[in-house]
Amino acid sequence: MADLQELSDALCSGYVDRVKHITKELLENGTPSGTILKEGFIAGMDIVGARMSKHEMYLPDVLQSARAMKGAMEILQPYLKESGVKATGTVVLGTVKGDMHDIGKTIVGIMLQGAGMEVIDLGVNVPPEAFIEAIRKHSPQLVGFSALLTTTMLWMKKTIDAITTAELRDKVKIMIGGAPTSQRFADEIGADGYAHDAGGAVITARELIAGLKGTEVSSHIPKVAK
Amino acid sequence: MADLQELSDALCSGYVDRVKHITKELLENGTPSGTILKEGFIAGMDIVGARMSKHEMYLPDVLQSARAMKGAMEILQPYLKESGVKATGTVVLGTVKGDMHDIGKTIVGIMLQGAGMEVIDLGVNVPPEAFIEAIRKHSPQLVGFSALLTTTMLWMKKTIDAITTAELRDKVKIMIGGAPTSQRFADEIGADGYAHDAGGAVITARELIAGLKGTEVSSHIPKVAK
Amino acid sequence: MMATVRVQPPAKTPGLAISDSRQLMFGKCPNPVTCGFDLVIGNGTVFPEINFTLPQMTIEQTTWRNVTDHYREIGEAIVSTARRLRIPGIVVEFELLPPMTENPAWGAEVTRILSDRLRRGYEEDGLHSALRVTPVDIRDIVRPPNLRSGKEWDLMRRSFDQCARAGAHILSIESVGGKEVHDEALMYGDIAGIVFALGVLAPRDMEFLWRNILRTCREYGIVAGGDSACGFANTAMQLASQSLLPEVIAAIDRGASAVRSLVAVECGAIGPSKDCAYEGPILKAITGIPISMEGKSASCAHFSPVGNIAGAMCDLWSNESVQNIRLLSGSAPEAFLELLAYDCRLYNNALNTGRADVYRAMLVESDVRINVQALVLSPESTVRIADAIVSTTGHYRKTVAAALECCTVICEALEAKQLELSRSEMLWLKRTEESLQSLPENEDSFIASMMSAYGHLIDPSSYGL
Amino acid sequence: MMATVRVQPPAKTPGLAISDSRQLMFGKCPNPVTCGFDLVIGNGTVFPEINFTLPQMTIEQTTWRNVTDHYREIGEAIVSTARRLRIPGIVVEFELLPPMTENPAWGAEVTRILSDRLRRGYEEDGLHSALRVTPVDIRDIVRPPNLRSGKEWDLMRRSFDQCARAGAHILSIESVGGKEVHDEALMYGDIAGIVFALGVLAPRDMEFLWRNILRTCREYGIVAGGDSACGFANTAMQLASQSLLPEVIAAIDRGASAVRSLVAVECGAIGPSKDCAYEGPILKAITGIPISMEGKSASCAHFSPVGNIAGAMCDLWSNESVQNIRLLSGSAPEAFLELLAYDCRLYNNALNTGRADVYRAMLVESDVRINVQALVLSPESTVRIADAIVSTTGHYRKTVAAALECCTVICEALEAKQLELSRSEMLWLKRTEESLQSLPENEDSFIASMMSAYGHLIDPSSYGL
Ligand code: B12
Ligand code: B12
Repeated sequence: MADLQELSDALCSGYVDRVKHITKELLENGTPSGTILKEGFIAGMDIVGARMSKHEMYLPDVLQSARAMKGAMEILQPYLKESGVKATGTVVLGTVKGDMHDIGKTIVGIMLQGAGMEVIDLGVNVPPEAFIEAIRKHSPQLVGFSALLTTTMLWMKKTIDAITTAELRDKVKIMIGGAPTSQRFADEIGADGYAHDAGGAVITARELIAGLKGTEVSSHIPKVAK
Repeated sequence: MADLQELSDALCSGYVDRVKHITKELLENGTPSGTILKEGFIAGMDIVGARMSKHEMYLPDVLQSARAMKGAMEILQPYLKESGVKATGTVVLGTVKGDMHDIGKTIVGIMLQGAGMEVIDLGVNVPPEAFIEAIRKHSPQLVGFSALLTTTMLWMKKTIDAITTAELRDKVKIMIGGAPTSQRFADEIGADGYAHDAGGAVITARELIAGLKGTEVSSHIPKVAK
Repeated sequence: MMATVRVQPPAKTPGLAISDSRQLMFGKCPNPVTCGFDLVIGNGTVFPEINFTLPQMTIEQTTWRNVTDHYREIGEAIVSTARRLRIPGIVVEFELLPPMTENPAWGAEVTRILSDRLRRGYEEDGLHSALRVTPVDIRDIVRPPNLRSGKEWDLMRRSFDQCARAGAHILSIESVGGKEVHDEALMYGDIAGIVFALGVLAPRDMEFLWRNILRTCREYGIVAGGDSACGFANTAMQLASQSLLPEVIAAIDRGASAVRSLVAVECGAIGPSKDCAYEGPILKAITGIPISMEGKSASCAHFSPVGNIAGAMCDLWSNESVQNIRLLSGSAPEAFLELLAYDCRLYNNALNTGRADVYRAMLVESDVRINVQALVLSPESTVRIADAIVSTTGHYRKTVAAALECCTVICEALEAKQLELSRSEMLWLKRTEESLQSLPENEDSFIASMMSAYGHLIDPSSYGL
Repeated sequence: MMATVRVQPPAKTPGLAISDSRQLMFGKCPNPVTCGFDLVIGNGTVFPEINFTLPQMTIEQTTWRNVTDHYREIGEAIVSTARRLRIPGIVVEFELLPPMTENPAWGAEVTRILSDRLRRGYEEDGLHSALRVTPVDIRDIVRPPNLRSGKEWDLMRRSFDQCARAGAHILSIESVGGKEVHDEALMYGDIAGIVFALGVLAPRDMEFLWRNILRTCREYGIVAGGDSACGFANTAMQLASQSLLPEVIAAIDRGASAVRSLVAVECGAIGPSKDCAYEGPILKAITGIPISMEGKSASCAHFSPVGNIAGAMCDLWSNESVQNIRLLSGSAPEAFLELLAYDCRLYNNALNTGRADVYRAMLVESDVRINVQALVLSPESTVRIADAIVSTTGHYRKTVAAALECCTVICEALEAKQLELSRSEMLWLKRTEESLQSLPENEDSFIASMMSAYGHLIDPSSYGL
């Protein structure tokens, strides 16, 4: 009878069908859906994230694992809902106004999904109002901005100001990224976090969400020297 | 009988003795000391400044002319005092705290003297208090800061703030320069003017002093495209 | 003085304009271009191409005065640096930022500022120069992108038109037709999806887009420079540099992306091609047009594994882009123009003293064994990929042929111990080659299979499908 | 791992270590230096020397945390760039800023951060490296400067000592003895005053200063690298670039300034000399030590007319300095290290394939006819000036001899139509040569006449006068 370790291994190798098969088996034997999620899926994706950060795993393989997880999540979702297990967090993500660079942001979104978060990707050229609307609609713990132009970076600041004016600032944590940005820029504009790449994005997202919920962060991804 | 034109020509060529000789002659023939200063010395130095800005005259030749003017000023000074003609302006100049680059600042000081201004050079590594003390003592129209290090530039800002706290800000115009500075930086820190080189320093100094006295600027130096 | 355009039409031979890799030399090409203020590109002298952008600020009505100040300042700095270093000739590239295409008059105003400053530089200092203007392809603001109609497409045409009227001498663009599929395929390392984007979708959009650009260029008597696969092969290069993709994929993507960039020339573009189009050498080999390249000189814009070899066949040497911020010496554009000027003195000394072959060999050897992306950029690889492209018909088959030739070139280098690849890179090379070999000969059946996987991402009418 | 120092003592021959200008070649010198983490300098490979400084911020107790963050970030960026570009070896220069010498513990703390990061780079990536630390000469904070005693001198010694203890492998300084006269003489274009500063005052201070530095180096078993005439010849170069001084004065000042920089070697310094010491080649010709040079690669710090020729004889290739600010690619130090790394690949390819002579000729020819400061920097001029220096005795006469040789070299180039100078430059050349020729042979009478003109600017006891 397959166990959680085999589930996580199958996930790391991206075997979509095998992952679905083991998930069903575990459910049938009464393994709680929350445990399958945490110690099967998320544990597996943490290993994938760690390998990616140590450049031992390319994006296509990472996405294959993410696809496998997504497929099995469709099976697990109803059980999770039933037992009231919520996703580790909800993230609203988007490339700010005037900027259409998107592949970096998309990769970050996929990795956050892999870490068990629900990701709402607003796409590119996203004005402040659209972020505010999404916050009201999905009440995420985390909002992520991406920008690749020196002339659109400051739209991150304008969007933060708009969120503050809309009295939503203390409801969410804000994380930024994209080539021209930096930790210093994040501090300057009053964002809560910055990450250099997708691997870092998962670590920072976890810390910020945990910070919000005041819970300790448990993750197997070694802190990569930023 | 030599006239003002010959005086200014002799000054441009840096003939120290000839300049002294003509100055004495003009005084003996009753030419007002103020006219000799303005249409002889300053007019001559303006031509020197213009040639320097158009790279037609090197610093040594410029300083030779400045030396000639300084020599003759010793003759003219008592007459000027008597007829109440004040120097076109008084400038306090210095390289800010922590910075010991001085040759650029020294050259600017010499050129301002050549433009008929009284220059008090405080030297290098000048803390805010020293600038304030000099302002109280000499009540200059203009204060000039120089800096060549990115880590001393902000002492220009701190010094301006100290001058404001000492309630002297509206008494003086402030001009800055030095390799890492720029017009943008001047605007950022609330300085009144910036100049890229010594020639520009004379033009800006004149404008600022005139602005303070509300008089039109009369100078023969063509505005060099900054 | 009206910009004079003396154009030798690209060689119409079915084969290659340059079939001997030893002739693929910096500073020289079969079809030199004369444009702007009497600048002759590709006729024995390598000129710098200086490219610059705004620092951290927004572009709005309230900041527009400040924006134009930056470009005036940059224009001044370029002409005074050219005078100080006695630079004989220069191409100045103005890459528009999105708001400047969305408001065509804004882009035109900056074009006028730069063009007028260069005219004065020519009249007062005898500085030969040309202004390249690169509007932004804003058509993919909506997903799936609407490429052949709509507000964005209309603004883009007006941007080209008004910049041409405002004094541009060369028009270029980094077009994004097919990117919506290429991004997805790239992330999954799916070479079939990559070929669908580069060989089927992109060429169709390029043809539509560049016919329009040529109309504008003919109307104003200015030069149609060329396109850049920046949204495709440079994205792959960036992903590889972040170790998100194997380098072999970036190398194969580079070779394959030449076919879509070639379409601009087929429509009448005569070069100089765009600086970030590292597929330039392949275009030069096939059509003989002059090309702009960038390498170590573009370390201000992005890092790359082809710092020296990228210059081995360039007619213009560029810094890709740098913000107008202050360094200790002066502005960053001034500092990088000095760098480009000294690099060009070496190219031109080599050309004038019979040392070009030696210097080109140094540029190639310095990178070629260290990185697979450098390997496909060598003069020898360039001619082989170019030959593979002209030896078949149809953009789809040409793209597959180019990609396969890249695989062959890499495999031969591995066997000859002239290159080393990690185990996972070797695995990806093998997997990719096999997928390419299994692609259908017939384009229609290929399109059918690709539409099922990627059809949901595109608007078929945007590609005439 | 204690820094191993294997030292070949400088050749003690009365003549030149390198008398044939063709031997004055980049990457090779008679007395290579091994230091730091097993880095061998001047023994067949040219390495990059990366130099960096802080962005616009003050250095105070309140900002110190932020300061050290910058240097940690820079250390990380250097090692990761070296890994990405497979740079075999590297010298990292930490130029202290004034507050870091005024508070020796601060300079030492940054030295420790950088040295430890390089140790890890050596242990984990096999990156050979050495850390050059350059405290600030703060003795001229008081005028006239008190060079041999007082608070500043004491802080400087402690700064050298604590940086050595904190992991520096090479010590250097841009000393200012004699600058108080040189600045004045330079502004008046008075070659006699310049000779008094460079030939009488500076050598005396250099001897006092470098004996102390050697004591520290021996105590900690680290390398005494060398001094730089930055406060003299670079000031002249800057004034010439601002057209405030004729270029011939800057060229003559450069040659003459080699004598005071030579004193460091006479006291036991073994190189690599400082990057902004453009008089390095003359030191290399006389003593055979390895030298660090900078040219186009230093366009971030100051512009120069010797962008290529400055590299013709270098053992280390440097970027002088750049702030830790962000460009589009990454930080400016990362961007300039990539530039240096690719330049070094060309030097080393040329050395390994027998093309060194050709490449050096390209570097020299590209600048030598365009600018008089480049002329005096050519290998041929270098050997002639070096020879003039060793052919006479006493720093005063050596300085005059070097300056006169520069005049002769320039005059010959003019006659041979290999150089053009403006009318006013020719006038200054003639006037300067005549003044040099009329200087007294006897040093004491020269000092007497100079003391009347410049004596008020100096503290005689600071020079043992
Ligand atoms: C490929 C590319 C394009 C492609 C688009 C790529 C894409 N699919 O998004 C195309 C061709 C469309 C393009 C267009 C343009 N570009 Co462009 N482009 C690039 C290039 C070369 C690489 C960007 C890329 O794809 N990187 C790969 C991805 C994976 O990396 P990434 O985006 O950095 O994302 C990673 C991290 O940043 C981080 N991250 C990203 N987002 C987020 C968000 C969060 C919350 C977190 C935590 C982390 C995070 O994680 C990601 C994965 O590791 C950059 C160069 C550079 N230095 O970045 C120029 C660059 C950004 N572009 C530039 C320019 C000027 C333009 C154009 C204006 C040019 C023109 N006139 O056509 C247009 C403007 C388009 C627009 N309207 O925005 C300039 C910007 C200059 C400036 N002023 O800032 C750059 C720097 C290149 C240059 N010329 O110097 N570009
Ligand atoms: C020569 C030089 C020195 C000489 C001093 C020269 C002198 N006599 O003042 C010496 C060797 C002493 C020196 C020391 C150092 N220096 Co220094 N130095 C230079 C250099 C190469 C040229 C400066 C110069 O003399 N220019 C010639 C004069 C005429 O030009 P200027 O000063 O710019 O002045 C003109 C204009 O700026 C303007 N202007 C100047 N002041 C003012 C004021 C007003 C009001 C106005 C209107 C106009 C104006 O008009 C002037 C005439 O045209 C610069 C490089 C550069 N890019 O500037 C580095 C430079 C400034 N130094 C630098 C450094 C790091 C140092 C040291 C810390 C190095 C070290 N560790 O020893 C020390 C610090 C000394 C100190 N305590 O301040 C860095 C600064 C880096 C940074 N973080 O900002 C630079 C940029 C060089 C580099 N390494 O990149 N330096």
